[in-house]
Amino acid sequence: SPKEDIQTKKVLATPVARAMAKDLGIDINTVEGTGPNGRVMKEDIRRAKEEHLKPKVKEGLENRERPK
Amino acid sequence: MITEGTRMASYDYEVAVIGAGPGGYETAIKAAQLGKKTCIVEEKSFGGTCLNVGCIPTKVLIRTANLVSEIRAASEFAVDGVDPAAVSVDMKKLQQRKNGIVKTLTGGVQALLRGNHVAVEKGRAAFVDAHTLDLGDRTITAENMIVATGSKVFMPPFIAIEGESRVITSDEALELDSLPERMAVIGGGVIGVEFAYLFSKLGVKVTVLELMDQILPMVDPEISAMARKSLEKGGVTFRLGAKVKSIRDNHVHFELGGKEEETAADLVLMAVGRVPNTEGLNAERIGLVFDRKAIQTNERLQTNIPNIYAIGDVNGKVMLAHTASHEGMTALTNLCGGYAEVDYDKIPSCIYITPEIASIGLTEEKAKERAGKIKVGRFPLAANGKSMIEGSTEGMAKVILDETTGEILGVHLFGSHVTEMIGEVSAAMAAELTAEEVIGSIHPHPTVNEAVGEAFMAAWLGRAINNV
Amino acid sequence: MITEGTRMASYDYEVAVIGAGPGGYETAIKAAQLGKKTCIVEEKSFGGTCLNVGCIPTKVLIRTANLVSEIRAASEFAVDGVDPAAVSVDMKKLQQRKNGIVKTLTGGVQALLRGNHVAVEKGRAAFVDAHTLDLGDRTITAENMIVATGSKVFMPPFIAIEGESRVITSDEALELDSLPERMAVIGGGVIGVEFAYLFSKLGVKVTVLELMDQILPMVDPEISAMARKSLEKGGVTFRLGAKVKSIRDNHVHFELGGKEEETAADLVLMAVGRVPNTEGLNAERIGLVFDRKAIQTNERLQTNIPNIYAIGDVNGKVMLAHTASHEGMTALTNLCGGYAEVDYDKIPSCIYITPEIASIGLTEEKAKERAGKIKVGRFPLAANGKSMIEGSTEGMAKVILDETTGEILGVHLFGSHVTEMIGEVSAAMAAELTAEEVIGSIHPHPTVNEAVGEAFMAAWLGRAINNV
Ligand SMILES: Cc1cc2nc3c(=O)[nH]c(=O)nc-3n(C[C@H](O)[C@H](O)[C@H](O)COP(=O)(O)OP(=O)(O)OC[C@H]3O[C@@H](n4cnc5c(N)ncnc54)[C@H](O)[C@@H]3O)c2cc1C
Ligand SMILES: Cc1cc2nc3c(=O)[nH]c(=O)nc-3n(C[C@H](O)[C@H](O)[C@H](O)COP(=O)(O)OP(=O)(O)OC[C@H]3O[C@@H](n4cnc5c(N)ncnc54)[C@H](O)[C@@H]3O)c2cc1C
Repeated sequence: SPKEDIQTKKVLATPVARAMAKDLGIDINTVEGTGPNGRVMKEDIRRAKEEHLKPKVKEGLENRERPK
Repeated sequence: MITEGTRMASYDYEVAVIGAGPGGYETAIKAAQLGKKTCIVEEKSFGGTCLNVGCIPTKVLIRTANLVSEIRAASEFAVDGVDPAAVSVDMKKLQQRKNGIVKTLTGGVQALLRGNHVAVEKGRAAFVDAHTLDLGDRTITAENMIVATGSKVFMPPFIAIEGESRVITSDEALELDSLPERMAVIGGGVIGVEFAYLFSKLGVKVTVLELMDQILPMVDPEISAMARKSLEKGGVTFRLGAKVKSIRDNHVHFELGGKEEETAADLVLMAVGRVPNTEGLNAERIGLVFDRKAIQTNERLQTNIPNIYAIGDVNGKVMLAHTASHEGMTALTNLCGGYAEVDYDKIPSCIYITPEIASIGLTEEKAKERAGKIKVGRFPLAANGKSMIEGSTEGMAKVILDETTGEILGVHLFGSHVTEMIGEVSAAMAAELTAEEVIGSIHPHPTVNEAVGEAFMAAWLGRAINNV
Repeated sequence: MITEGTRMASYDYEVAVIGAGPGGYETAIKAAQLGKKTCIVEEKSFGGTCLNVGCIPTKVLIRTANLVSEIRAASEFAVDGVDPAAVSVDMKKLQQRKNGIVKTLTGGVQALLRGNHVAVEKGRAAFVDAHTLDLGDRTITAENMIVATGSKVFMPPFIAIEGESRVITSDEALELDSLPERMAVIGGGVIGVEFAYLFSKLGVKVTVLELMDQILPMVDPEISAMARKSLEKGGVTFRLGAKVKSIRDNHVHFELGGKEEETAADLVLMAVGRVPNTEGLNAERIGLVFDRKAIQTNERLQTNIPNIYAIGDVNGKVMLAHTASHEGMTALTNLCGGYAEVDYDKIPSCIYITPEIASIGLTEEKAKERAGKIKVGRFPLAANGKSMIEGSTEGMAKVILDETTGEILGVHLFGSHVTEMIGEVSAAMAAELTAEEVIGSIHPHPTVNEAVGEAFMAAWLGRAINNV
């Protein structure tokens, strides 16, 4: 699954996402990216943080793929 | 079950775009490039406000105004043989130049539509239902609709116009082939300020009346104050906090600080704003939800009727040509089954006075509200070699960052060429680069653009290199 | 064991920078900002080649040449009252303007050094050993050395200068306070071409003699050919493939296609290149390894002697002011225990003719060699609204991408303002953005910068929006 790929490869992420993940203490490797080529974006970190706080809510992440 | 194929076949088009302004025509072209059977409906001129009575014609006139200033300053640059007092503008010829460029560009739009196999449906569109448009003599149907009907000048009903006054809008201001002596501009937004700059450079005595205590509200107040001072030096009078009551017999009457005042003007330019244009569109009747005069959409540009999108000025969000096109691309992504949103904090905004203003993201105050802790850096153009060379050391680059992550929250530029430079910041913000990446990249020498790099250093590292 | 403290204490400085050109002075300031006890040694003028006889003075003269062109074209923009034939340049006054700006900037450099607590050591430095410099009347010691001694004009020994000929270099060309009738420029690189442009605009009949069959070798040939044609239209004569043999009695003698030819010239500008300057530095004697005339370094800017770095023109890599500064920052990172390399494919390069040229990364041919499969996109400025408004529709944006990943391999721009626009591409390349991100970001309207976005679309998606 894409999730496993993400965890084994060096994660693609924007610099802002990386800086935020570091600041919030989130392991960026566990965050699913919705940017181009699966890049982890700021919004993904923000959502991961919310999910972290409210672990049950996970609304339709997989539909957030960006088309070509 | 209805298959995609059969559903499709029942409509004339997969995508119908209503309005051929920069939002509509670019979106229609893109839709066709993406393989959608597309039509565009336009009742008047191709290119919409932007090409006919907006971005393009204003900048043609401003181009000449800038040249006049440059010529008048020639001796500062060791150029002889120019008599500054003799320099003047042939307004009729300028109108010809403007009309020529507009004609070339609007002709170009039609050629582009044809070249991309977009069906052009001339006429005024009115909704019959969510899939059907009445064009007067015929109807057309489409699976998806993109409303891009733009905006029109707002004429405030609370300002009484009486007696013998000549009151015009930007539309007429662009057509002037002779100049008044004194002009009043009501409204200190982008359009008002650009015209104030233009006409003052052409020799008109201009007074700008603005209700708020600041001109150019989308720009960081520090920069807009600099711009105001610069325009004042150029001869424009600003009356801030002025509440215009009436225009009567070539005088504008207003209230300022509790007192009644007036200013004489042979010509009054009404530039208090624009309103979304849905005239005759029948949009309410098919149930489209409005937000005041604007067709309401979500960040995906979808209206409350799922197959109808609204982009550009008509949705009332950010009234800029490139916003309209960008919203169109976003709408298409969503319409094609993808997911995209517009981030309205990442839209550059340019003001074509001299020096130019280019701005993106939040003002310092808004950034503080939003992010809590911020870092701010400034670099004055007086410390920039290229600005010195150009004789344009007024202005600065101001950068606002998130203190923790270095995320770029806002950049505000005032100087030569800055409208051509803000693309760097726009790309950096779109790709979520931080200050580190911008600082690590190379700004060539000698450029005004170096000031952007320096302002990022000033913000992020606390110190620029070329400024103590 | 020697602790950091004691080792430190045995030197006068932690960092000694030799040469106060743009490489040296910016690096010294940054070193001091990083908390290093820093000195800078300069034997002549602060600001080096760049401020005194390079980037800055050339662009001051070009600023005036551009203004002259603009003024002469005034009637195209509906400006009356200018007699194109009467317009001329007061060369003495222009020299004064140039000298004034140079003085302000070089004074500024000294103030910046002081303000950042960099110790200024006037004098010519010669290495005694890896930690010691002889300054003539005294010696100083430093833990780390950064050599930034720049370059000087190359006078080719194979060109014989005989009889009554006036042969000058760029140094003297910048001092001219009267103009020759006919000028020959030997060398069609950036410096030669900028001077050819400058003097032809000032009314001199200029002939450029270039050995290769292309001018401006760092620029994509498609763009440099456009630039050549544009200069030819402006009156410059190019003789490509010309092997200059001698300069004799106001004639330049050269061989072209097997034939001997000559061209008359009252003044000959020698612009065949520059060589690294290590005169009197005693660099060989302490064992520094050279690559021809350049001090050899690795990508971290370290010489073969680990505490000595060499940045800027003296290492012979890319002779540009911003390269020198960027190499300085890189050297400092390494010197402070970090790791940094310069990626020489991501350095923008600007040429200040009109229209301007700005270029970064690989030419199409080199990109094909390097990446195998590439995608190329072009957008002509004739299709760009702002260029039309400015009356500058010559030129284009050319984008070269990796076909598989969309990595940006090269971007070459020819048009108005492009030197201020290449910063976007520079930041994008430094941050390893792909075409997708550049296309997804917003370029404001109306700008020449929009053409960059369009060229990216043309390359990556196969089609631009505003060009069929
Ligand atoms: C003086 C001035 C200067 C400006 N300068 C700039 C600038 O420098 N930069 C910038 O970004 N923006 C500028 N703008 C704003 C810019 O022009 C608008 O944001 C832009 O034109 C909006 O594009 P649009 O496609 O939404 O609508 P519009 O350009 O307004 O186009 C709408 C089109 O829809 C057509 N239409 C409307 N209703 C119907 C219907 N029912 N059926 C068929 N056709 C219909 C209209 O005829 C029109 O052609 C300026 C505006 C003005 C007035
Ligand atoms: C005509 C011309 C136009 C140019 N235009 C541009 C342009 O537009 N953009 C651009 O990027 N580049 C341009 N360049 C190139 C640019 O000037 C150089 O790349 C840049 O100056 C190199 O900087 P540097 O710090 O390596 O050396 P330099 O600027 O050459 O400075 C070296 C300094 O070291 C001093 N020095 C040398 N030896 C010693 C010693 N032993 N002891 C003490 N001091 C010493 C010298 O006096 C000098 O001040 C131009 C060059 C020329 C000639």
